Formats: sequence, C-alpha cells, structure tokens
Amino acid sequence: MAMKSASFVSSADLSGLLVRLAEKAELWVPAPEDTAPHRVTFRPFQAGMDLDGHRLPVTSPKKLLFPQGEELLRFRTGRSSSEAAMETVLLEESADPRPTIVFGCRPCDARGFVVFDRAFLQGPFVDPYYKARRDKNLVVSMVCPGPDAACFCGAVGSHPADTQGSDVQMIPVSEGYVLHALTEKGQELVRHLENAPSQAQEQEARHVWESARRSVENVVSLMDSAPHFRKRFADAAFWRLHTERCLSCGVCTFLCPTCYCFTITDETDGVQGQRLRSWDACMFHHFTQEASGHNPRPTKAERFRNRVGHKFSYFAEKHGHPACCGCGRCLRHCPVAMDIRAIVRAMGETEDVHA
Amino acid sequence: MRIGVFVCRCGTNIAGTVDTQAVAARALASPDVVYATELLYTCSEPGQQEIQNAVLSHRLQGVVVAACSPRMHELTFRRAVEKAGLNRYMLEMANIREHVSWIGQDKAANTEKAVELVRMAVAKVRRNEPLFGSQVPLTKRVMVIGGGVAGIQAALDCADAGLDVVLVEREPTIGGKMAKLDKTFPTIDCSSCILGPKMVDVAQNENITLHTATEVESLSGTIGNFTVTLRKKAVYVDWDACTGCGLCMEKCPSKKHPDGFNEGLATAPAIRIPFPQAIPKKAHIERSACRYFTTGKCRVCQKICPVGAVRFDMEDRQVVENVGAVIVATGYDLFDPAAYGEYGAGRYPDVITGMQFERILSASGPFGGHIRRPSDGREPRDIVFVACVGSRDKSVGRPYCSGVCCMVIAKQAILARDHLPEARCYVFYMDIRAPGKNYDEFVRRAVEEYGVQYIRGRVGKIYPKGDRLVVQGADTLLGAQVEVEADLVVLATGVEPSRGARELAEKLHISADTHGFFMEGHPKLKPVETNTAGIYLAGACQGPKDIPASVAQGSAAAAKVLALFARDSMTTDPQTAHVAEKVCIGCGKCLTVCPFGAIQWKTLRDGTKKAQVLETVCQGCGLCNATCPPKAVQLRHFTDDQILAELEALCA
Amino acid sequence: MRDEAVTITNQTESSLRIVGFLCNWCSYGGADTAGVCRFRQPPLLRIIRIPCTGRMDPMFVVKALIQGVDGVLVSGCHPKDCHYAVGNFYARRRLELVGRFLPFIGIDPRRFRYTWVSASEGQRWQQVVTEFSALIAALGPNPGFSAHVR
Amino acid sequence: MNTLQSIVASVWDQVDMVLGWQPGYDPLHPVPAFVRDPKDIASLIWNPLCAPNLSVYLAKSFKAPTRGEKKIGILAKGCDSRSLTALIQEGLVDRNRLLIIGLPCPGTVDPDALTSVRTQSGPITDVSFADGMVQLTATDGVERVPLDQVLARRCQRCRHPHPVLYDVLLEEVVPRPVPKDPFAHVKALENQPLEARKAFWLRELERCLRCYACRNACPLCVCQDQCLAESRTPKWVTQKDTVADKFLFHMIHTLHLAGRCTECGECERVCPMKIPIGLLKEKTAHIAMDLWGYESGTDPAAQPPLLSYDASVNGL
Repeated sequence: MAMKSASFVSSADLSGLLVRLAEKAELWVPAPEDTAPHRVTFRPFQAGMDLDGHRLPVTSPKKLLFPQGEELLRFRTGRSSSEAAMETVLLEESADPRPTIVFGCRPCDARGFVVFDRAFLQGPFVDPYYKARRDKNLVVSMVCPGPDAACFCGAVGSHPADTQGSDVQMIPVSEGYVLHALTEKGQELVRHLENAPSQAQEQEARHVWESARRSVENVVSLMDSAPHFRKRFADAAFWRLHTERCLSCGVCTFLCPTCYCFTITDETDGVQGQRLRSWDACMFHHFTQEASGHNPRPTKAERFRNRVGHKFSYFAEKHGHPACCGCGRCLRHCPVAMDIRAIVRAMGETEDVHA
Repeated sequence: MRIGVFVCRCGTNIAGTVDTQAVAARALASPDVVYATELLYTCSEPGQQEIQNAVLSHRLQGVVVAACSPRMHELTFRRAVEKAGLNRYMLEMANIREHVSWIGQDKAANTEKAVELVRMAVAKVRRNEPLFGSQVPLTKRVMVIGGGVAGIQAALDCADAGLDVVLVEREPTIGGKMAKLDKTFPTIDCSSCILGPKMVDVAQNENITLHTATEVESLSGTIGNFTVTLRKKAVYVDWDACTGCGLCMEKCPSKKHPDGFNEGLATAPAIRIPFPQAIPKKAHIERSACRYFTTGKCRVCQKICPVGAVRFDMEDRQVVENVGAVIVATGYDLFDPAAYGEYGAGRYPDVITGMQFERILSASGPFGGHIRRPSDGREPRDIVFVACVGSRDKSVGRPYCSGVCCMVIAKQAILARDHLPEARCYVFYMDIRAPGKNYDEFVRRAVEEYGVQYIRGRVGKIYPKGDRLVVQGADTLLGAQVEVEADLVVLATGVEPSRGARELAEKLHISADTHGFFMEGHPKLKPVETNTAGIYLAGACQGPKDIPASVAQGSAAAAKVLALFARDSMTTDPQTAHVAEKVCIGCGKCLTVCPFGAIQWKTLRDGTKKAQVLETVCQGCGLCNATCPPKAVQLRHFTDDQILAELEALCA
Repeated sequence: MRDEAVTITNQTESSLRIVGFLCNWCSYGGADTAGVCRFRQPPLLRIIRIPCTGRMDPMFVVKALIQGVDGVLVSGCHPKDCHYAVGNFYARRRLELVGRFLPFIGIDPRRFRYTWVSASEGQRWQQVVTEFSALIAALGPNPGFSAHVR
Repeated sequence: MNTLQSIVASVWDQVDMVLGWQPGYDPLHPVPAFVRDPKDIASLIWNPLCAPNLSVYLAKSFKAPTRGEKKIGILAKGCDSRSLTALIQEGLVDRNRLLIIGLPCPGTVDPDALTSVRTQSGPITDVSFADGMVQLTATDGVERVPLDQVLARRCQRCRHPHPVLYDVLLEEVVPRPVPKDPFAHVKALENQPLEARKAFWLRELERCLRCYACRNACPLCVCQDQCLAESRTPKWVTQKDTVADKFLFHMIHTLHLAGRCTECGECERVCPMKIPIGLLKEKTAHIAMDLWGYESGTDPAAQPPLLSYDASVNGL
C-alpha cells in the first residue's frame, strides 16, 4: 500500500469534519432514518446527524452521481404573435452540478463507481452529464466492519478493504479513523486535516485492513463465469426454473451500485418541458419493448438472463471484472430473495438438473 | 398540428363581457396554434365561410371555435370544417357564452376564463384524431307509445307515408282522454265526432299494427335499430274471434262495477267494451270485477258468446318488436283533488272533477247528456267551477300551470248554460290564461253572452248545507270574503304526467323533469326530440298541452321519423370505446360494467382472451374506460389523454 | 342572487381554479340553461365535458388535486335519470369512495364535491357553483403535492 | 402425524405442482418454491418467516390451463386465502384448478423488526419458533424474542388468521387471536391533523424508488406488464423524480385495489424503502366496509362494490 498522505480523525472530531466538508460540497453520508433508526440510507448530511458506519445501508450512493430523474435539458416552443406560423424551439442546458462528497460508504459502494466510470467515461463516448458530476465528486470509503449473509464482494474480485473507486479510505481504529489519500483529489482533503496518525495508529490500521482483506479469502469466486453463461445461454429450461419466483420488480437493479441503465423521455407541459434521463431496469417488461409491440425479452426468464449475462459475461469480458460489486443488496432486499450468486454458480454446474 | 382558433363575438352576447380580441391574440401562445381571429357571428354563413377559408389558406388540421355551447352549434361547425376538407372530429368548441359571458359581468375575469377555456380546447384538439362512423342499415318501422290523439296523429302520418307503424296502448282501446270529452273549445265541436274517424282510420290502416292493453317492458339498441319488448296483458277474450256484439255485456251477472270510461259516475259489467266507439271494439274482462275470477263459478259470458271467444286461461304474453324509431305520446293524467281535503272531493258526491262533468255533459255519458247531480239526479241551479285545483300550487307539488283548465271551464260553463238556461254559473279563478287563437274571445263570450260570473280568488272551503254546498272563497278584486251556495261544484283538476311515466322514462333511457314530464332535446329548437337519438315526444307527456298542440306535435314527431327514414342506412357515432388489444389484460371488468352488453370476449390464436367492443352496440358512455385498470379501453374522442390534456392545460 | 359570492374575482382569489367534470346530457345542459337564463356565477369554474359521470375515473379527481387545482366538481344526471341508465350509479360509488379517501392523504375533502343537476335545473346549477366557489375561495389555494418536506 | 409434508403427500396424486416455501439463502428468508417432483416435498417448510403470498403467481404465471392438466396445489395462510378468494371472485383464477392447503397462521415475522431488536451482530445460522417466542441462533450466541414483538404490521391487524377458503387444512398451529380494531393504524393516522397527514405521506413517499415491487408482489395487481404507471399512452404519470409523480403511482395502485384489496400487506412487506403503503389500501378497505359492509376475499360469490351499484335514488 503506497500512500501519499495520511491523517487521523478522532471519533469526537468526526462530526466537526463533516460540518466543514458540508460547507464545501454536497455531502452524502450513510445515516439512520428518522422514523426507523435501525435502517440506514445515504442522505445529504445535516448538522447533528449521526453517521452509521456499521449497518449496511439500504440504498447505495449512486443516486448522487446518477440521479433517478436527471434533467438533461429544458425546452420551450416560442412564437411571435406577428408571425404566428413561425415556431421556434428554445433549448436550455441544465445547470452545472455542484461539488459532491460521498463520505463513509463501504468499499463495495465505492467500487460501484468504477463500473460507472467504465461505462460512462472510458468507452468511445464520454457521457458529459456523468462526467460533470464525477469530476466534482470525491469518495471517502471506509473499510467494511463486517459482512452479512447476503454479502459476496469476495466472489467478484473485491474484498472488504478494497480501495478501488475511492479517493480516500478510512480505516476504523481505536478512538477514531486513519484516513489514507488514494488519489490527487483525496490528497487535497487529507492534507487539509494536518493531523498525521501516530506510528501505533498506522500499525493498527494496517492490521484492520489486512484482516478485512483476508476475511473473504475462502469465498468461491464468480469471476470467470462468462464461459458458463455462454454455455447456458440457450438453455431456456434453466432460466425458467431459476427465475420462476422472480416478481420482475426493480428492487435489485435500483438498489444496485453498478446498474446504470436508463431511459430518456421528454416530459412536456404545454409549450415547455424537460428531457429527462431516468433509471430503468432490465427486469421491467417495458425495458426492451419495441414500438411495434414486439418484445425480444417477453418473460422474466429472458430478462433475468440478461441481467446475469450483462454483469458476469458481457461487461466482465470487456472490462476484466464483473459489473457487480458484491454488496448483496439485490438479494438482501429482494421480495423473494432471488440469489444471483446461486444462479451464477448453477450455470457452471455440470449436472443437468432439469430435463 | 396546425390549429386555427376562431373566437366568436356573437354580436354583443359574448363581446359585451369578454375581450374577444384579447382571447384570440392570447390563443397564439398555445402550442400548435398558427392562426387566431375573432368573428362577429361565427355560426352565420359568412362566419362559417371564414373558417373554411382559413382552413385552406393556413392549411389547418385542427379547429377551435370559442363561441356558444357545443350543445347548440357543435354540429354546425363540424359540418363547416368537413366542407373545408377536415374530419369533423378535428373540431373542438370552447363554451364562452353560456359558461362565461352570460354568467359574469367582470370583463377581466371573463376574458381570463375564456382564454383558459380556449387553451383547454386547443390542448384537446391536439390529441383529437379523425374518426369515421360505420354504416348500419335502418329498420324502417316506428313504434308509437300511447294511443291518444297525439299518438294517433303520429301513427297515421307515418302510416300514410308508407311506414310500418306499431301503435302501443296501455288501455284496451285507443282514444285517450279526448275520447271522453264532450265538446272541444273554442269551436264547441263534438270531440268524438272529430276523433272517431281518426280512430277508425287507425283500425283500417294496413300499415298500422295495433297493440292495446299492452305495455312496454324494455327497450334496447340504438337509433335505427331498437328492440322493444312488450307485455300484452291478458284480456280473457280472444280478440281474433270477438265481434264486439256486446251480448256478453248484457248477460254478465256482475254489472255493478265502476265504469272507468265514465269516471266512476256509472257502472259497467265485468266483461265490457269500454265505450261504443272503442277501437278495437272488443270485449275484455276486468278480473277484479269478474265473478268467475273472484268466486270460481259463473262462466256465463263464455256460455253465451256466439263465437266462443272468452278464454279464462289467457295469460300475459311478451311480444318483441324491432323498430328504428320510437314516438312517445303517453299523455297525461289528472290531479287527484283528494289532496285538497277542504274541498271535500270524494266525500261530497256533488263535488266533482272537470272530467266527470265532461261525462255528465256527454250524450253517451251516465245521464244521457242531461246535467244532473250525482247525489240525487236533480238538475242543478247553481254551478260553481273552481280553477287551478292542483295547478300553480307549490303546496301540493304542482307549481306549473296546466294550461288548458281556463278554457275547459269556459267551455263547460257555456255548455251548462246551454243545457240549463236557468242555471247560474260561477267561476273562482286566479288568472285567465287564454292565449290561443280565438281563446280569449271564447272566454269573453262566456262572461258577456252567457253571463258566467267570474270571481277572482281562491276557494278556501266547501261544506254542505242541507242538500246544497257552500263554497267559501275570497274575491280579491273586492277584497272581501264571499260565499256562494251551489248545487254542483266542478273542480278543474290539473294536468300531471301519465301514471308510470317515470318508469317508462327509465326503460327508454330518456329523461324526465322533476314533475315526471319527459324532457325535450332543447326547449326551443328540439321540442319533439329527446336526448336519446331516435326517440321522439308528442303531446302532453312533455308538458300540459291542448288538442291542437298535441296534434301538431304528433305530426312533428312523425316528420322527424320520416326524415330519419329518408335514408336507407345511417352512419353510427364513432365516439365509441375501443380496446388496445396488446394492452388488454383480459380481466373482464369492462364486460361486467357495460350497461349495453357492447363488450364481448375475443379469443386469440394462443388462447388468451381479450375484450372486444361491438361498435354498433356501444353507446359511448365511457364506463368501461373508467373501469379498465390498464386503460386498454379508451373512449374515442374522450380518451384519457384528451381529458388529461384539458386538465393539464388548466394547471399550466 | 348573492352578490358577495358572485364577485369572487380579485387578488389571490382570481388565481383560484375549479375544474368541473360535467356529463353531456344533464349537468352540462344545466350549466347551459343557467347561462341562457343569465344566472350569475363566480368565474372560478372551468368545465370539461364528459359523456357521462360513468366515464369519471376517480384518478381524474386525485390527479387534479395533486397537481394543485383548487377544487374539483363532478356533476351528472340525477340517479335513475342517467342517459346510459346506470353510469351515474357506478360513478356515485367511485366518487363517494375517493371523496372519503382524500382526507387520509391530507387533501381537504371539501375541495371535492359531486352532485346531480339536470338539464332543466339552471337555478340549481347556479346555486351549486356559487356555493362551491365561495367554499373554495374560503379555503384558498391548494398547494398540491409539489412541496418537498426534506 | 398431520404435518405439512404428510398433507402434501396425501394430495399429490391430484396435483401437478405445489406452491410452497423452501429455505432461502439464510434462515430469515424462506423463498417461494414450485414443487413438481415428489422428492422435493421434504424440502417444504412452514414457519412465521414464510411471508410471501403465493397467490401472486396464479393469475400471472399460470393463467391459461392446458388440456389434461391436474390441479395446482397451493399453501395459503389466512390472508393468502382471501387473495385466492378475490381472484376467484373476479374470474381471474378458476377455483376448480386449485387445491388449497389452508394454514392457520400464528402471524409472520417482520425481519426488519427482528434485526432491530437483536443484541447480537453475528450472522444468523438458525431460527426456530416455540411457545410464542422466536429463537435466534447466531455465530455469537442464542437469543429469544417474543413473536408478538417482531410481528409484521399486517399480522398485528389480521382479522382472518384462519384461512377462509381451503380444501385441506393443516391443523398444527393455533392461529392468532383477532385484534380488537383492525383499523387502529389507519385511525391513528386519521387522528392527526390534515396537514400532518399530508406531511407524513410527503415524507414517506419521497423515499419511493418506483421499483414497483409493491405492485408486482400484489396478488390482485393483474395488469403487470401493462401497468398504467409505466404507460406513455395514456400518460398519467411522468418519469420525473418528484413526490407528486410517486404519489400518483401509489394512488393508481390504491384506487385500482379499492374494494378489492385483501389486506395481505405484501406491498408493504416487499418495499425496500419500508414505506407504509399498506395503510393506503387499508383505508379503502375500511371505506368499503363502512359504506357497503364489504370485506374483499371472504365470499367467492360476491361482486366487488365498485363493479356493482345500488339502483335506488338515495342509495349508494
């Protein structure tokens, strides 16, 4: 671990730090819900808010860089009353986004942005809307305090101390946190803190980091599933069987830190309107509905197959890692506990359980 | 879309309280509006021409006319845009007269409201689509319900023009109220002498199928193709056999039953022909009066009938008639004066109704045309007529004027003086209403030539004194209480809807007003139409009327039917429901709620079930549209998107 | 005629809007009759013509009130007078239910009213519009559901 | 012994398949199971964590019967049996195709509530139920929680813990007693001022993701892929991420369920954002009961109130 700079923040000083950060940028933290304190979601920080780094947040911070309904532009049709026949369309681009900071997310959530970056920044076309937000964004992740039964970061090439996608990594130690800057942007933040960790603190941090990384060493990897997927692709019975209980809702994709599919609509209101980019889900019937009425993925079996294929085959082969960070939200919050891990594993099983 | 907006000034009707120029100018701010102007009278020939010119010169695809109510001129403007080459459903109206200029004086507020109504209409027309009706053949038969003078006239006019007519009458004979009258005002000609020949014409006309003692049970279908189910009541005489000889009436041992034709002033046998001129002249048995039906023994009529026509086992039966149009002419009934307890009708035999007096006057009546008192048969010396018994009186729920009673009283007083030159006639009245041709002159004759004494005021009380009656009332001209001793009191009872009118309205899907008179399509311009296409009105079922008005309406309704049947087929209204098959989930809720059975299942090749609208049966109510969960069923011209567009234009 | 109710026009009140959903056969005709008789009414109401109250999806009521329309008035034929025989019977149930539901989501139920007015009842229509307009004027603008709490 | 397995085995010759529950990825999450092979009967389980209402699959996945088919066996708790009844009422499921195995229900557990009352943090390895207690075995110890304390909200207010419609009944557990006021939660909200109610819904519904889990888990939401909330023609709801649009979607769901909802509470259970949307439908159920004395899903022959009418002048 080559670290450019490090700092120590005591537990007592943390909220002061957050207040200062919130002045500079829109700061999102995992915090308990007002009405249900045992439920944690990512929300804009407000003074007095308690951070909860322990419970697994229901939502990921992806909404901050990829809003559920993002206005791309506004339009208005105009006309001068003297020349009624002349109609003009006036376009107005949406305002520049504000700087943002994601603070205290888990490594899996930070790694979600790596998938987004691949899709929106590193291909032949750069998405200007995402880029504008991403450029002004800083991610401070924290080494994971512990997985639950749904977590599987270790199976997708990551681990609870992963630094990918983070600008700063926080490591919980006794009485506080050691912060390691990982990027230029991270440097800037850490440098301002001017409180270098002690030797002992650095040592403890290294220990916490190592034990977190090692905690998933024995997890069965799902990294090389593309060949299995190709083999199963045309096995309709396999997909029907394994997706039978799926309800075709959007919980898995909407909560997923890596799902980036969207739809674009014009929402017109008389003479004016906005062009929106909003979340879409490959589990929905409408996702591939064609104008003719034909739908190439008419049932949930084809739709679920696509989700598995995209994450573990198409994306994985193109970019070298699955479009999955292993956060486990898709099964943890699924109404019928659909387990994508089990399906990916089953693809590779040789015996044909379904005649 | 290219939309033109035409704002009507309607002279000063609209422009007086709406800045029509501003409305037109501001319409240009709405999307797709490429042309907007105001016009003086849009519905006029030049106004329509302007619309047509603008459609062509500005290549308009949609037209908004901001003017009067679409119930007034929608059809006018639909035709106008059609002439210019547009589909007629590419027109919308904004009602800125009845709903704006006529109900508010604040010009600024009115103008704002008109601007918004135009904006809503523009939003709607942007989502309109050309619609095309389909052609369906017409059933060129007409049903006339009610065999009074209005129905007879309508039936004869239609039949004379060559139409098949089905005439339905609830009573065993046609003729209605007019058949009971002695003479008619203001000509004093004999009622049965002028009605009788028409009744005979009905019986003899080959184009007329007559169903008497028959009631309408239900009606289904739409203009051009109605199916009417009738119930022919059991009359216990085979009318195909009965010759109307009247022998049964003579021999019937059960003779002492109130004679309805004579308003209860005479008795009749249980088996009877209603009156000598009845059409059809056939006997029927009043079940409640018949000895066989009440005791199980008798059968005298059956034994003596020369043709063996009596059938005690006869039952009601259903008859189904298919017709293309219906004329409703169910007439009226008379107010029951028992509601005025202080007048003593029903308690004092010599307090009678006007209709009873008609029967007394009639030569075929209970006393052979001699005026006598029902109580003792004595000739009356003093006769008092009381007007407005059940008319113009909110306290008995009859706030309206019955229209005919003033003239009836004048006629009856004149006839009384003719019959009994020594008799004195008094009339208590509120106002004299005599607006018809020669009507006021007729009332003057009663006063001036016949010496009938008119006392302006209401009667408070009638009570017996010896064998006579005292009529106590006010003379508002003298400002004094007056008492008149009388031998006979005649109450001019008001006109009310025929009994069962409201139930019939429900069966026919037409409207009735608060009193139960049927609603015309428009109070001025559609007096014989109803709001249900193909169903027309004639006579007093629409409101109190005298004979000439009823006859005129009978002919008018016939003319409407003849106009309808001048074509061989008709274009259906394309504003029907339509199912988007791909969206339909086959839940069947539309089938459950459709009041017309216009939706049926359609099974696709893969076995899935989809709803399907029978467009010729659909009436366009939109209940299915409101019920359909995924909104697969859309009512054309009133789709969700069209209504939502109007709503959103209002919110903008 | 109540003149104080008729002159609801000025200031904030001039921005108040009532949307009326009227059946073509009875109530739209009643509103026409009121116009023909020159029965003065406050200018808040904007009428949308529908064929029958049976066409009335309760969602129209909810959508209008969520979007901030200040009042919703639905009017049709009197029960038993429906041009389509039973449309208003269905509507009666649906509208009654949605009316009772509105307060549960924090919408003042007084902002919604349904009534029956026949084509001949111009005077009654005037009364309905005048009363409802006065009520909406008293309630003031409906903020709808655009306000964010957080 | 009258066990779930023995009952299913006893009816096996009448069915092609049995819809039930099997263990999921951890002991807290049993999942719907489609048992087609008799050797899988042994894997069926039934405990207060078997929350999913299996009737959701009937109208959606098994609509058209094929020739020569046997029945579909289905396990049904009290609430599930009401959903089945409502589906039968509306002709969406053929009663003759079903073999209903009724399960008197002790109430189901809200895993969220269970998690919130835990004192341990280690992964749970086993859950068992006895004497009104839930026993949680985790890697760091065993703890016991009263079932009443972690009951799902829907079960706290359940009026029909005993199935209303079934062919065979598993008489193993004693169902819960019926609560005094099933609409207590509705009334608690109604007791707040109008503005507070509105603020409540704005706050709750702002969280909505429009993932449509509530809709898809609803056994009576039969539009599914054709849902009006996603329709662009007609367009009732936009894609805008505003609370008004989210609210419109929930009003569509609520009003489409008015007079039909069987109060199974699945919409609320499956909501990842834990929005108490069940309350909306409970309110409509309350109104239907008030106005028409109607309780959906209790009489297979009844016509839902909004699909019928009262033809009297002053009636409703």
